[in-house]
Amino acid sequence: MDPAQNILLLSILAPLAVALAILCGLPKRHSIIASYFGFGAPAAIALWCWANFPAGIGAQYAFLNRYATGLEGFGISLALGLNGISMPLFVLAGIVGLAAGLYAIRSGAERLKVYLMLLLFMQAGLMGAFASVDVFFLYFFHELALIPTFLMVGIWGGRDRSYAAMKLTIYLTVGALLSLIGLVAIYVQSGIETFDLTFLRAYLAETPISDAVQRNLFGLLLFGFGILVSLWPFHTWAPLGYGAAPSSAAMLHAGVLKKFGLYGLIQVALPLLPEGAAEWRHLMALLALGNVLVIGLVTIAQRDLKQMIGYSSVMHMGYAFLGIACLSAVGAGGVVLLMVAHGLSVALLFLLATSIHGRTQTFDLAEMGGLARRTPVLAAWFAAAVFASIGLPGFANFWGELVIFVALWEYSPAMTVAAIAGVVLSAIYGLRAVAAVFFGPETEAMSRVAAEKAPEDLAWSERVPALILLAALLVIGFWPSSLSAPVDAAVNVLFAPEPTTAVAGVLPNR
Amino acid sequence: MGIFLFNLIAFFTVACAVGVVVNRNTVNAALCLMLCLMGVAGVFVMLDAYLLAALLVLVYAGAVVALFLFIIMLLDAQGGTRAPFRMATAVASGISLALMLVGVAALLARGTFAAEPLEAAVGPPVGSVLKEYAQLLFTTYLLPVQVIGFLLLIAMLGVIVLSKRFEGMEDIR
Amino acid sequence: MTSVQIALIVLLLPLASAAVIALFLRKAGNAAATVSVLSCAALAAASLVLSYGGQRFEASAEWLRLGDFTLSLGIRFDDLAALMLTIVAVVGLCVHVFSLGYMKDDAARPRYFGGLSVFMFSMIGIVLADNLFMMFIFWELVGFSSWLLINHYLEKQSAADAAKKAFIVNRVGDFGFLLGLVWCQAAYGTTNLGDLGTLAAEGAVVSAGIPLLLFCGAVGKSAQMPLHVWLPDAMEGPTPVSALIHAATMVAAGIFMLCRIHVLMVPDALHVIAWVGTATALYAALCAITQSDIKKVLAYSTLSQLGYMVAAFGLGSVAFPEAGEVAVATGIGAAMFHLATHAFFKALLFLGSGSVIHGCHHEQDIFRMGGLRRAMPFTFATFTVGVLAIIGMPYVAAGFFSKDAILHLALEHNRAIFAVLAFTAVLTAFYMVRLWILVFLGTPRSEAASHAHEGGFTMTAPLGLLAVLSVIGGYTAIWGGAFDGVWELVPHAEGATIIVASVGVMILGSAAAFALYRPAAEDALSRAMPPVFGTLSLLRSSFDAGYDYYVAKVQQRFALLVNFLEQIALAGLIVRGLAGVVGLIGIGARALHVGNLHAYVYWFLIGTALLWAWAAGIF
Amino acid sequence: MSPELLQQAAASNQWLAIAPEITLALIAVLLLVLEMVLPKGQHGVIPGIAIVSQVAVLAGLIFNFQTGFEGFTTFSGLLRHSADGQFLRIFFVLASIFTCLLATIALPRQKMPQVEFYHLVLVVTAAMMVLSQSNHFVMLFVALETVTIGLYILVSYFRTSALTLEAGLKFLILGALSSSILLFGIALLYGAAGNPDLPASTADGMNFDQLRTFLAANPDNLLASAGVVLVIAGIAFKIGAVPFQIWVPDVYQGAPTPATAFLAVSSKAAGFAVLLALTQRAFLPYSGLLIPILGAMAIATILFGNLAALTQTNVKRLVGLSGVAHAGYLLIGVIAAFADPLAVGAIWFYLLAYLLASFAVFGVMVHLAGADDENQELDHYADLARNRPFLAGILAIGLGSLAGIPPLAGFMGKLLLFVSAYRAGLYGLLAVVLAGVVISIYYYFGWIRAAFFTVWRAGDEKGEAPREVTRVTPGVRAALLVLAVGSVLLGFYQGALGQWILAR
Amino acid sequence: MTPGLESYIGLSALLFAIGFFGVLLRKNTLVIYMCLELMLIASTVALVAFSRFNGTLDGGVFVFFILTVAAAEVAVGLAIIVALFRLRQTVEVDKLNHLRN
Repeated sequence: MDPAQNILLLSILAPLAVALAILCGLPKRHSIIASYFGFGAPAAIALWCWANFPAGIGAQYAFLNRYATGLEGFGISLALGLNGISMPLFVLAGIVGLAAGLYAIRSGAERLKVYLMLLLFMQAGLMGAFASVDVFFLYFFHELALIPTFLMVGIWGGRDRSYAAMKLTIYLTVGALLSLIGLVAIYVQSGIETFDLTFLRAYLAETPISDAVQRNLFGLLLFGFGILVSLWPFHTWAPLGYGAAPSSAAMLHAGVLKKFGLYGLIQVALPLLPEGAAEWRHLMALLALGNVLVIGLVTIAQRDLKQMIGYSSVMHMGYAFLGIACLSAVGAGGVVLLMVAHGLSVALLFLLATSIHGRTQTFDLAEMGGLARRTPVLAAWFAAAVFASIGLPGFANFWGELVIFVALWEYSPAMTVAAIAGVVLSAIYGLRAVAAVFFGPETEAMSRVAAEKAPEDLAWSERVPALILLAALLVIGFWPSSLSAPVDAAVNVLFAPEPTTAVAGVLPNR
Repeated sequence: MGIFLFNLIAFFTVACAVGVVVNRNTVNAALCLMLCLMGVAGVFVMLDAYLLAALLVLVYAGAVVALFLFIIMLLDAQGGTRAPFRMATAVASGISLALMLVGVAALLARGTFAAEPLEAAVGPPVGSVLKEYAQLLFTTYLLPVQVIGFLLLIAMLGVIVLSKRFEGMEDIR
Repeated sequence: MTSVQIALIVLLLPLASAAVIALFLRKAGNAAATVSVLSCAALAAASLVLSYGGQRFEASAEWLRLGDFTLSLGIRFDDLAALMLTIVAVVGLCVHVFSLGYMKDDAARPRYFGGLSVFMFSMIGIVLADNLFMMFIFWELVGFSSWLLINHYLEKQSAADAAKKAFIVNRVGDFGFLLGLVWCQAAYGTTNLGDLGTLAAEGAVVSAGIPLLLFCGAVGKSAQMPLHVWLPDAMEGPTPVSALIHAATMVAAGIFMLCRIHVLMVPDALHVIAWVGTATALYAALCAITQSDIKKVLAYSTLSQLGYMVAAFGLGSVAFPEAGEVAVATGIGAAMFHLATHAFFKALLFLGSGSVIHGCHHEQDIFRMGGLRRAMPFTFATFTVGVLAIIGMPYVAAGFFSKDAILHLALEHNRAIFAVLAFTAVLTAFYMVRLWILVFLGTPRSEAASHAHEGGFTMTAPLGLLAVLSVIGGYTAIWGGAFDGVWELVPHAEGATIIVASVGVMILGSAAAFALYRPAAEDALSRAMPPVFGTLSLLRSSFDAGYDYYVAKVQQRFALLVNFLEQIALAGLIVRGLAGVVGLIGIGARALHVGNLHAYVYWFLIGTALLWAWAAGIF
Repeated sequence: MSPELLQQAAASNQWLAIAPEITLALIAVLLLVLEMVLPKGQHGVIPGIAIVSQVAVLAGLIFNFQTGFEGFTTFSGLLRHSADGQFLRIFFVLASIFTCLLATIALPRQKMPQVEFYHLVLVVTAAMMVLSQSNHFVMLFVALETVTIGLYILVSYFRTSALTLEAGLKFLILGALSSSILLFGIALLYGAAGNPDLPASTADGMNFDQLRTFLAANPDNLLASAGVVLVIAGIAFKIGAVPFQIWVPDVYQGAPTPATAFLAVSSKAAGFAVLLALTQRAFLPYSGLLIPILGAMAIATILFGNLAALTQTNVKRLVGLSGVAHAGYLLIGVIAAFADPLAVGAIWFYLLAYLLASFAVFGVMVHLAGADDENQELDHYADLARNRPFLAGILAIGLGSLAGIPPLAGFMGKLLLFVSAYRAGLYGLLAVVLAGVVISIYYYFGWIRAAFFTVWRAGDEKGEAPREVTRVTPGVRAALLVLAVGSVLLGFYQGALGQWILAR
Repeated sequence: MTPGLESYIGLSALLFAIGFFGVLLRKNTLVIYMCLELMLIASTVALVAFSRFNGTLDGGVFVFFILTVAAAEVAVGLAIIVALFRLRQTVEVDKLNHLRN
């Protein structure tokens, strides 16, 4: 077969194979070498797909290939492909995975082999989740990526790890199950009994599910996916979990895996259940404002750096939900951009937060201060990450937020006002954190720690992964259309104002 | 006549069954069980199932109840001094039983039983002859018979495993 | 090279400089300074070429498209942009050069010069932007570079706080800007300045909301009331930064932006703008009187002058309805004129103060200076030129002409505003002369002042250049014909009223200052009129106190309350409570396994009974 | 008895149709013979022979999946052969093999006769095969009793332990009670169906097909209804559905670990096979009566099982109670089967996944159980991941599959059940399942937590020697690997099995 | 005049109920076991009665099997009880509650 056709499968199998090899007892030295491959290959493939993504295919899938797994009669097959919405996230998964992997390899964690193995499983799941065209495998790979998170939080986690891991698990299970039932419901209600998105879209465009049913199904999916994305008020797992998670796990989960819920809403729920979405959008938008405003305030009140980053990530998810609630091509496109951007920036923040912790031995903002003098590069990069996350132009996040605001005004000016007010909140907590950690005179506690072990500036093992993320943020920040062009092509088809004619664009015969 | 006899046997049987339940002495309870089985055998006779009646007496009264008595003697566990059951338990089970009897009553009141008397329904009684049983057992029900064979085998093995003193093995104190 | 290419070079050169410094020259202070200064010089040269020799053009490229939303980046190079670009480039170059001397001993020079380059890039981006989205992008970026540079002395808590405050307050303003921007996009389908002009000409513009929201951005960036509080604090940054960013260029971006969007203006909005500017002008002037820090005095004077510009814009950009017909946008002319002159003389004043501070070994208290006339004659001379310019010495200095234009506008359109602005001019003269007296006259009042010395050539040369510009800048003809598109909008006072008035107020204010202040180590006003001084101090601190109260007592407490609800009520009571209830039920269910056979038989009995009853139709 | 009669009898009984059962029974007998023939020192090979010969049977079953008897009844209608039956045969043999493997670990620690255990397992397995294919209540009862009595013995096999015997006694009495209830139900059904006055009355009221004809003609015969519910009550005991589940934890806890596993997997599967045969064939016309009962049972079973397991710390009780919950999920499949043919396949798949996962978990449990089979607390699993990473990994996969987490087989089973439940319109029940699964995550995860989390970060090494854990023999290691790999593989690649499930 | 079918079924049900009652009430395991036998017998009464009234022999044959099974069950059950008695020296249900919670 044409290697290009199997390239997506390869991106899943590469980390998986390395993980299995480690599981089967590869020696540590070789494990590390293999891990470079395991994390590098998906990233390379992702970038290749980005570079070679065909223009002008609308919402159709490129690199599409189907593999039989024994349940074709049931409408399940391993169909892999990328469309304009999944490609950016696939790239995100590759990049953040590479950064998290490189960071992990050099992190010197206890039981490094197991740690890497779990991360590689996670990476395989992530690549698979975003490359899957089949809804079943979409879900399946998501869970594959989720399981290692639980273990990693539980085993390598920080404070409260046991409770955090349990809470994370329960919450995410609830979310996953709700969405699973929603997906099953779509499968059954569609009438063609397939999980393959292309067929579902084509078929449902002709014969949509009845409005009443759509309402119920979208509700299920909204709350199911919503819990996965920490929709207010179902978010309390997130800060706790991220606070406890080891950095690479937090990077991959907060950065990439969490986007799965949003991705599901955009890729599956909205195009298939437009009426249901129209029914629920108000509630969704209101809850999303809860994310933005309530959690924004909560973030301001945090004293712990990692908690703060965790809460800020919850807050920014509110923008994504608002973008989805717009139900427009602009909004959805903005959400995709924001997802990618936020994924990169939050991963960078978690990475650097861990680096800070390594130098201050604490996450307590009150005990830190004046670190910039000792570690200027860390200070600069952390500031850059914070500015990225609060939406400074030049970083990718800005585009996502801006586009969402533009789209949101069409939906509700009042909500736009509230949403933009959140921008001020994020500036407050972001700058406070930067100032508290790095600027001003050195605190006593900090001096004590520094006396024991003088903090050194970022090592290359930290710089390289951080640089990967930072570079990606800047590239997209300066040249957004590199990413937005495919997104635009896809959302224009999927979210055209006249759904029936537009979605027909994915029909195979066109 | 038939009804009278039936009533008599039925009363005797039920009384003995109650005896099993309420008798403080285990030996007496076992004996009550035996008498009860006799009564059931009588019922079988009234239903023209002579073979089964004989089997019942042989297997149950002869073997099972005897086994019970042996064990009772062996264990020498007379619940003599204490009440055989608590009053609270009795009350609770009485209530439950009432519930169940309501169900029975409903069934009896509304169930559809054979409307016609016995003689009219079936002329010659079936099942009084051994040969008919044998024929069924060796044709239609041959497989269950084989399975029963294995059942008895494992029951035997089970009793051995649970009771026998094995050489060189740790055993029950 | 085409004009577009030159414009691109102008825009991207500082970015390249910043990138080079960030990537390669983080530890090489001299090299970084050289790169930055050279790039700025090249930029200034290119800007001048562009402004004087190049065409006026518009060009844009699509940068992001999603659905029916398109965002372009483009250049709109008209006379307004050319004027602003020239100012930015010239003042920027002066400051860069001045910095070479001023920051000579600073260890963090690469960061400083990198920051300057970032600033130049962002500022030029604003100047060249052809649509509001692009302007917003660079708007945010100047905010960032301002944060970076205020934060330069990053071990000072006050600097860190000031930088944070500056950025956050600006964000509050940008909240309005962004909202207006989004609204504008939704309402008109474009934010391109040219297209908006066409639409406005067709009469499509009616809303007062959009311009006022956009004005919020200007309020933040140009530090108008009530968002002015960040600017005085921003003086924590190095003095050249204060000169460039917080006096001459960035803070004036708000005025520039207003001029850019004047087509969207409606009378109601302009009223508001005019009054906001006027109020700021008066308030800041009152505040300036009690300051003892040389830079803070200048900062408040900047605020006050910015207020003038805003007021000018508000007064004359479109005709008021009673005027009958659409007038020429005289407000733009007046505002931009004052912007230009102010940029020069305020940069001069700040650099002068920088020279003073540098000379006095970083002493900033004017009551601990004195007598610098002798120690620093060149600085004294140039500073004096600056003072004359700001108080509006007729025909000698640039400020006179531009201020006259504004007062003229005010007199024409709104007498109340005129009165306030005139009174402000009195105050301006008062506090500037006070400053001048205290710093330069008399004898040194401190060890530092007595050892004051003039800076090197890199510091004096920019002062000289700016002094010259401060003198001649007021004559629009000097500028050549390049900016006539702007200058022809400048209103000219006819008759003697305005000249008399302005000379009058100048003399009044200066005389009062001369009367009251002698070079002394103590504030004469506080001694002579304690209630007045107290009131003014209170007036100055009331805003900060109010905001501090809001931040510490309202916002922070509210945040803590919400956090409390989040942690205790949601995560605790509801989530853990629910889990606890389920757990209790679980313990109960587990406890049903009592181990007694009879209890188990009951289950069977009840189950059988229930099933039987169901079958018998009892339910 | 005339020769013709015997010939006739021989002709009507196609013994070939039950060749696997006969083979198993013969192997069982062979084991006893070997015990007598072989010298004492060589008794060690007997378990091996049991296992290997069963593997041969398994292979034979798989390669002769199409028997030619499918859809036919044999033995005068006592048995009915079907693809489902064939699947169940494979299932039971598989379970039996793994039970024997567990026994090879657990039994030598006890000074008890061993061969009888394997014999019993084999006979009971054969009886289960017969049971799952019976088409007649006599056959059903006899096979069921064989199974039950065999299980009584297996449960109380470690007679030196009072707890084991107490479990045996409880199982015995409650089992006998449920047998009586079942029997009474059969009697009522027989009586109702044979009543000559009723339409479609039948001479053979205990034959499922005949009974169905009768029930269809008499849609609300009260006697028959009572019989139906009593039979269901009897089966509910087998599968451990509320309110007949109460024995489960006590018996599971006391029974020897291999017996517990056998009980948890085979016995439950047999119960479901019977339940499906009854509800889908004999009692189909009474679905109106049954669906509410089964629905209520399913709800109560799921909630009770999960809630009671929530705070449980004894792993055997935990497995038992979680097994109750699984029975609840499967009951939903049984209900869905009334409306959606896929549900039956879903149940089979679920059971298979449950088998793999359960034996994986029991395989770990049996190694950790200690000499007296009493190390059953979650605390005994502390540090497992450090001391025995292999066992910990197997445990994690098993528990994950039981919890229904992708990519493991348990998830696929749940998905199929969900789909068919949704197709059948059982929305309310799905909500209950959801609640149940969420609760179950807590305790499954708690177990994993016990095995994994306390390790590696424990600041103070207590210095105590690793708890004594039985060595994992290569054969068992391979078997556990098979279970784990199977659990993973079936999660996303079902291959021929998937096609069979969909096509059946 | 002979008794009708419902009389036999009533008797059977009564015996069944009494047996059940006994299982519930008695503390002595042996007696409980007897009561279980009583329940089995109750079912055979019903079977025989139905067999007679329906005119088919299957019920009778079934009883045949039931009796055999019951005998086997008794043997195993008593073996368990005896083994337990040897360990615990009691056959009282109330004292056999070590497996709980």
